[in-house]
Amino acid sequence: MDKLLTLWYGSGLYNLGLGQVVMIVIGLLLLYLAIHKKFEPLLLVPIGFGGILANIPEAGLALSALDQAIEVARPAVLQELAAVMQVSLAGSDVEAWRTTLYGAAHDGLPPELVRAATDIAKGAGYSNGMLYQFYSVAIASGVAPLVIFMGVGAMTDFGPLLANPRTLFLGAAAQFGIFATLMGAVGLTALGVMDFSLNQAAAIGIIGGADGPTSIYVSSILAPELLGAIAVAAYAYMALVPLIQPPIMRALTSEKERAIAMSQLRPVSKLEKIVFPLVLLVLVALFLPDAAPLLGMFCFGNLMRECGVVERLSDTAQNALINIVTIFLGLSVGSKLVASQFLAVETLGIMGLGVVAFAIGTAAGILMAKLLNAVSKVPINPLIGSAGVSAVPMAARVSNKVGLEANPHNFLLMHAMGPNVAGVIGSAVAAGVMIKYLG
Amino acid sequence: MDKLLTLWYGSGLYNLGLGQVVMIVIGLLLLYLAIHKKFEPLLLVPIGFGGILANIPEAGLALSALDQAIEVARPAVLQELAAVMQVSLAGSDVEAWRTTLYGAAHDGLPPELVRAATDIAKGAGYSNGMLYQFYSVAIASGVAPLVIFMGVGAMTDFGPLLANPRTLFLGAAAQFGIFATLMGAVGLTALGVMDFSLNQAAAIGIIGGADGPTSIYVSSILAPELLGAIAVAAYAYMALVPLIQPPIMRALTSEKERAIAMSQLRPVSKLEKIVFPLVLLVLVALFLPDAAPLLGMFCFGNLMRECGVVERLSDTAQNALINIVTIFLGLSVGSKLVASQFLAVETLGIMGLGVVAFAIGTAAGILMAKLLNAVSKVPINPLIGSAGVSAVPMAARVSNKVGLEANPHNFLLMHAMGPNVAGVIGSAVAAGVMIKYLG
Amino acid sequence: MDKLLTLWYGSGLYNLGLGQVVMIVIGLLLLYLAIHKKFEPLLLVPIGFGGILANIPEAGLALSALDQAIEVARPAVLQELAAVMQVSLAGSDVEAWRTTLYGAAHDGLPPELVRAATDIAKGAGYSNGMLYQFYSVAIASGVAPLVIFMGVGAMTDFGPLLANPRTLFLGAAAQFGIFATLMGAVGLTALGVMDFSLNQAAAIGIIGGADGPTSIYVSSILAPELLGAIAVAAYAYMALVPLIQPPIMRALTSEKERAIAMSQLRPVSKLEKIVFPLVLLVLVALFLPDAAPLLGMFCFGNLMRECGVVERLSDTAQNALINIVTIFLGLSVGSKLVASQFLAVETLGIMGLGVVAFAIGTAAGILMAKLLNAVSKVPINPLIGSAGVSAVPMAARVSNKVGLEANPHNFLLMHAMGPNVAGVIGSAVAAGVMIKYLG
Amino acid sequence: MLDTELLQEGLALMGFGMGFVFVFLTLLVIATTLMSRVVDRLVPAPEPKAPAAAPARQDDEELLAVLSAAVHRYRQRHRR
Amino acid sequence: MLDTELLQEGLALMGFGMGFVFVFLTLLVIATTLMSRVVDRLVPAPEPKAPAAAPARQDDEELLAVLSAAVHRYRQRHRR
Amino acid sequence: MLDTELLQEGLALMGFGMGFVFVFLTLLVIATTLMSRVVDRLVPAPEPKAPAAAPARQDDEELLAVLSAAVHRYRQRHRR
Ligand code: NA
Ligand code: NA
Ligand code: NA
Repeated sequence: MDKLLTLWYGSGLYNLGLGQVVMIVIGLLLLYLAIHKKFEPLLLVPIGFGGILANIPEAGLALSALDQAIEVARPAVLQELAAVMQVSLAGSDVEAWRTTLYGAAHDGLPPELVRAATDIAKGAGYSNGMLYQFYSVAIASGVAPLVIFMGVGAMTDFGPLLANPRTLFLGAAAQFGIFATLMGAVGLTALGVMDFSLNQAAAIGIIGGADGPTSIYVSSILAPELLGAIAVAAYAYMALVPLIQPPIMRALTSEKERAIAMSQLRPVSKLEKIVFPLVLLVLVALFLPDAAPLLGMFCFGNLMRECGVVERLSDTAQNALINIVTIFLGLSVGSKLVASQFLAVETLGIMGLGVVAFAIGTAAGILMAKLLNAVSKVPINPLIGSAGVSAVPMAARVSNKVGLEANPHNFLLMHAMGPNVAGVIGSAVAAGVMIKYLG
Repeated sequence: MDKLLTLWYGSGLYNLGLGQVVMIVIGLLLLYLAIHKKFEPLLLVPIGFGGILANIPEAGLALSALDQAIEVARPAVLQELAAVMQVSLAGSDVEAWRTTLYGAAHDGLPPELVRAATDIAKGAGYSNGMLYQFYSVAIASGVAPLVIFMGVGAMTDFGPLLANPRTLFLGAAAQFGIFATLMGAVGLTALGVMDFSLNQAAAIGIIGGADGPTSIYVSSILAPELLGAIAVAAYAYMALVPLIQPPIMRALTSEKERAIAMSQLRPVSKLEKIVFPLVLLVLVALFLPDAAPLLGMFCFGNLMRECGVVERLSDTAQNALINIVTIFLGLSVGSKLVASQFLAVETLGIMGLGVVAFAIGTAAGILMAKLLNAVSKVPINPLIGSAGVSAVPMAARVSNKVGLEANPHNFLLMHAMGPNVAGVIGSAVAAGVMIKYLG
Repeated sequence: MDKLLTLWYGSGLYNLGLGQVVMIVIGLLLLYLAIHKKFEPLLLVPIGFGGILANIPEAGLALSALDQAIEVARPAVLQELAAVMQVSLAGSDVEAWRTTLYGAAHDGLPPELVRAATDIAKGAGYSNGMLYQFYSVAIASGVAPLVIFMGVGAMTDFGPLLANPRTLFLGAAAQFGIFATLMGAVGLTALGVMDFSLNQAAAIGIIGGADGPTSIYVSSILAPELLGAIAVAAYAYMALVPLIQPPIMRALTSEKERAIAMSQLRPVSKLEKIVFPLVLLVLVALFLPDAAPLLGMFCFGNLMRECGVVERLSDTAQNALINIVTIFLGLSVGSKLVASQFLAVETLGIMGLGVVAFAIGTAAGILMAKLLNAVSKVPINPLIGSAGVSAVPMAARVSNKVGLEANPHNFLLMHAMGPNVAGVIGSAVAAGVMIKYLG
Repeated sequence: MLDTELLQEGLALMGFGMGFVFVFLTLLVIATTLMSRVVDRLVPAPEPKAPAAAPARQDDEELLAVLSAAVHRYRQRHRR
Repeated sequence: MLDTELLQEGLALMGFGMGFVFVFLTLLVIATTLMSRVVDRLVPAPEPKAPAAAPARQDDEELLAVLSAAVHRYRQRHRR
Repeated sequence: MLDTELLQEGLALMGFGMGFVFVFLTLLVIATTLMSRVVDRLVPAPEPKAPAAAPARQDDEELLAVLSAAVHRYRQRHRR
């Protein structure tokens, strides 16, 4: 009978909190969007599933051994923890003890005391949750987003950009979405609506870069507590690019501008493609060392692709390796979808700011294209400006589609790939600036 | 001359113990079974090879830096170790010192002292053995069995089970083998024949689940000291399923029962297959959080397989990733085949209990099928009950083969796949119960 | 304005040292050799790129958190570090403080103080550089070279060697290059030209083994500070084998000897190929346990290849796994190409000794073949002796090519594969002896 | 722990464990059956569409068999 | 940090950040253009060689299409 | 360590090392030869079975060559 009660007290149903129910429903919703609506399924399937796993009551899959002990251990263990953490537990309300210990553990506890407390937690039989381990290895170390960026580099063709380097300006302009969103987050805080620090505002802004791995990398450094919401927003809005962008594109351009035909791209030699990642790398080394991990791995992937002598490495970077890392990255992001962190008004703010970021980035890209068109002799269709937000290759396809509506013989896809990949570089540079000032 | 002697004193031949010879022969035997008899070669080749590596004298491939130092370091280093481990070394017999230190290091030495002693061992030039590192990363963390379970999920088709959900009862019944074996281990201890703790008995019982990764996962938590013997028993008996099961199946069924034809399975829709892993996940979350890592990863793999939008992830989970993890899992299990741990009378007990577990599970599955047949209108061939032990897909093939002997037109394979995959779920649930009570 | 200055003071251009410029140029040169000249591109592309990344000023990609803090942190942080490291900082020259701290951190600081100092560095916002992390996981642990050796084993066909086991003597003789080079390094030190310790001399000698992973493995144990130069020398000279070997081969053989026709190799049975890696493993276990990690993994890979029952594991070891590990191994080696370590006169010494090592190994192999020819009745073409340095399969191709010049109907390729793979075993044995005495 | 205690513990664990496995899998049978019904109502099972696709061209099948073999040999040869 | 301070910090970061992105990408435009010119001078862009390769045999293309489909089906079938 | 000491150490290591490599590989030659003999006695080497398999159909080989090329091009195109 005793044991039956243990089973019941340890069951999910008995311990289920409302927050966990909501988060599990959100996880299922993400899976629905990923599977049925095809919203970036490669990331949102693992993220959604990881989110469900992270909210299974009592399982503690997303918790460290210490947090797990604080959350469920017997009072005697809590007292031991309090002793080594040099915290005093007032009263006899065990739940209050847990709150006190949790606060102490997450508010600047010196590392040697964390180690000692973790020793006690492990000695009492608690261990790091599976998702917590994935998060530590994949994201906290910074490795997984970088390896994915390497794979993205190995899948990127810089040919269209090299044929028309001016499109880099479009990729630069679209990053205005990032900084406008940062100001939005700061403004909401100044108005007292939300409460974001500058670091958090910067991490939120990067959503406007429309680059999953960059967003995850930056927020793992500047605001890990918001990583879940930021990653979900980044990937969800990337999937919504075909809905968000066209109205803005039509509003800012005339029918005649949309019908502008662009001259065919010149052929780009193999050697140019090999040298380009090295040129980019050297510029990064000279002017923005803080972007070196992101852009370095990106350039490395691209060099492997183009150099033609390491095909087996390039293949692996584009397939087995990026797939393996994607699985664990997704589950790790999911581990940040725990109710206590995700179900805050800040998440709504992030979601709202995220869509604004995409919209502003789109608009800035188009306006910059119109400006280039005004000052340059070679005609440029302003629709390719929106591709500067990156979201490769979706945004370029949107440019192409909206262009075909205005002029059924005008194929903009290859032209839009230039700003599209420029946008990847642009947001990595913006990320580097953020990390330099705030990291 | 001095150096020549060093070479000789450090050679394997000089230091070879009888136990190591026996274990190397056992490793070769496992390789023979795996290669020539095709006994689960994917696991037994790495396990057998790892077992040989682990028993190479003086190489210490399966030892931590500290154990390695305790085993071979100079007396001065041993005295340093004793000082930080707060152990006193009596007498002048260096071998006795080693025994004392080994005992202290493995009997609840506080983690900070372990760290300090390890510092000394590393400072004296010893490092963690290769297999020890593999074991730490792959098994002690719990990750490798879980990733393999994800891959197994990605390879599992729940169609036959969904077409006939009653077969889940067969998968439940066959788990009786697990608990009966647990009682067997407990009984042998009560009789004084063996000396198993309850945790060890539970880990041994899981052999009856006929699921390699589940066995390894459970024993890494409940009884790591028995992991080698348990894994070898689990995989060896899985390979022996075609020998162990048929006599039991024939003994418990009549010719007429064995000839029962089953109606064709209804087609199962894609959507059912997508939703099923989520239903299972929610039930696990509500009722048995302790099975969440195992069944969560299993369901995740299956969802990737069925959802149809992440084929590249599913492919990788079924191929590159599971293969990589299998190599390291196998070698890591091999690291537990060191003579001092494996060559104990307990190993014989485990081997004996393992075959009993399979036999009882088989019998329970068949009897449950006969029961279902008695109470249900839809006929069910009792031979598919034996497939409930899992050992996918071997047990289902055995059901089919024995069925064909009785009725050459009756193909039971697809029908037996239902209980077969149900058995995987059943043993993971049993594993969760064990971990809940004893973990 | 303040921020603009920060940006400028933190830019690469402002902080660029001459050494870093030189190293970046060397990195570009390695890429040129790898891509344009096809010098072992699978390794030299990642190594060259990693070398550039490691020398990006201010990025600290190759540094630990502690080194990074010592190099760039504010004076207040330096004082904290000095306190826990129990070092006194004299004067007020901050650069001198950094030198003092760097010296203390790298000269036998007790591990507990390293931990405490690292805690402070991390608390001040510094973290382990990306390449430093890759190096720790891939090379410092010893795992990456071993996994690559496993893959090489899975790609090696011992058929030609088994058909003609005498060729093992050629593989043995060619290792004289290793030991002669060791003596060369010791001699240069005795002459006062260079300053190598015995450990360093041994690590340099292994270059003569013409085996990348063996070189990296040995120098990661015996002389990690020289690893960058040794790995670059090893791979560069392997690529130069077609230039280095032919003159030596022609000088040491007569036209008549080069034209010797060899009898066709007998067919080798599958079983022999399966048993051979086990025979080798047992010999290693009995006589040289220190070579067990290297040769154990090599034999394991080969057994997976030949046993015929684990094709999916063998495939993965030869493709996805070895490719993944190669990427990270290459980048990790690159992390050792930092200016302060690489730009020393010792590197020139290593480069010079490396080419000597190849030349002596080649000569020793050929002379041994001539000796065998003199004492044996079965004719042996001395040109296959040079293949004993390994550099699989390049050296065997060189033997074939030089042989064809002398006798256009004499195909030596398969005959040269015997000494070629024997050379792999030979250098691993030599590596084991080095580690045994000096490790 | 005395031997009888151990036996009792073992018996209790066997009872609870086996019981729980059955309860859980019974719940799964119920949930699965319900789920299948709901799915079937929402998205009626499609007719087996095999007939439409399969007989497209018999030749194709034969070609495919030849190709499969060829590809297989091609792969085996190039793998090592 | 006071709210106005935060706003100022945000504005400053926006200005610097956006400015830096433009400066950096402008440098990249310049460097890329220069690089392309140097490369073009060193290694004159080869004539598009497509015409030589493509029309080799039209049949080949058709065969390839059939093969591609066959290989694709083969792979899908054998994947699981 | 004095220089002469270092030289002596180096010489000793060279002697021991080279000697050990030879002794070990000699043992391996012996063991391999013995192994081959034992294996040959246990399992007599099978006749080369190539003749049975190879000439099955010459056409096949040609088809295979075409297929290989096609598959190769298919793969290259679809890889990126
Ligand atoms: Na972007
Ligand atoms: Na089972
Ligand atoms: Na060699």
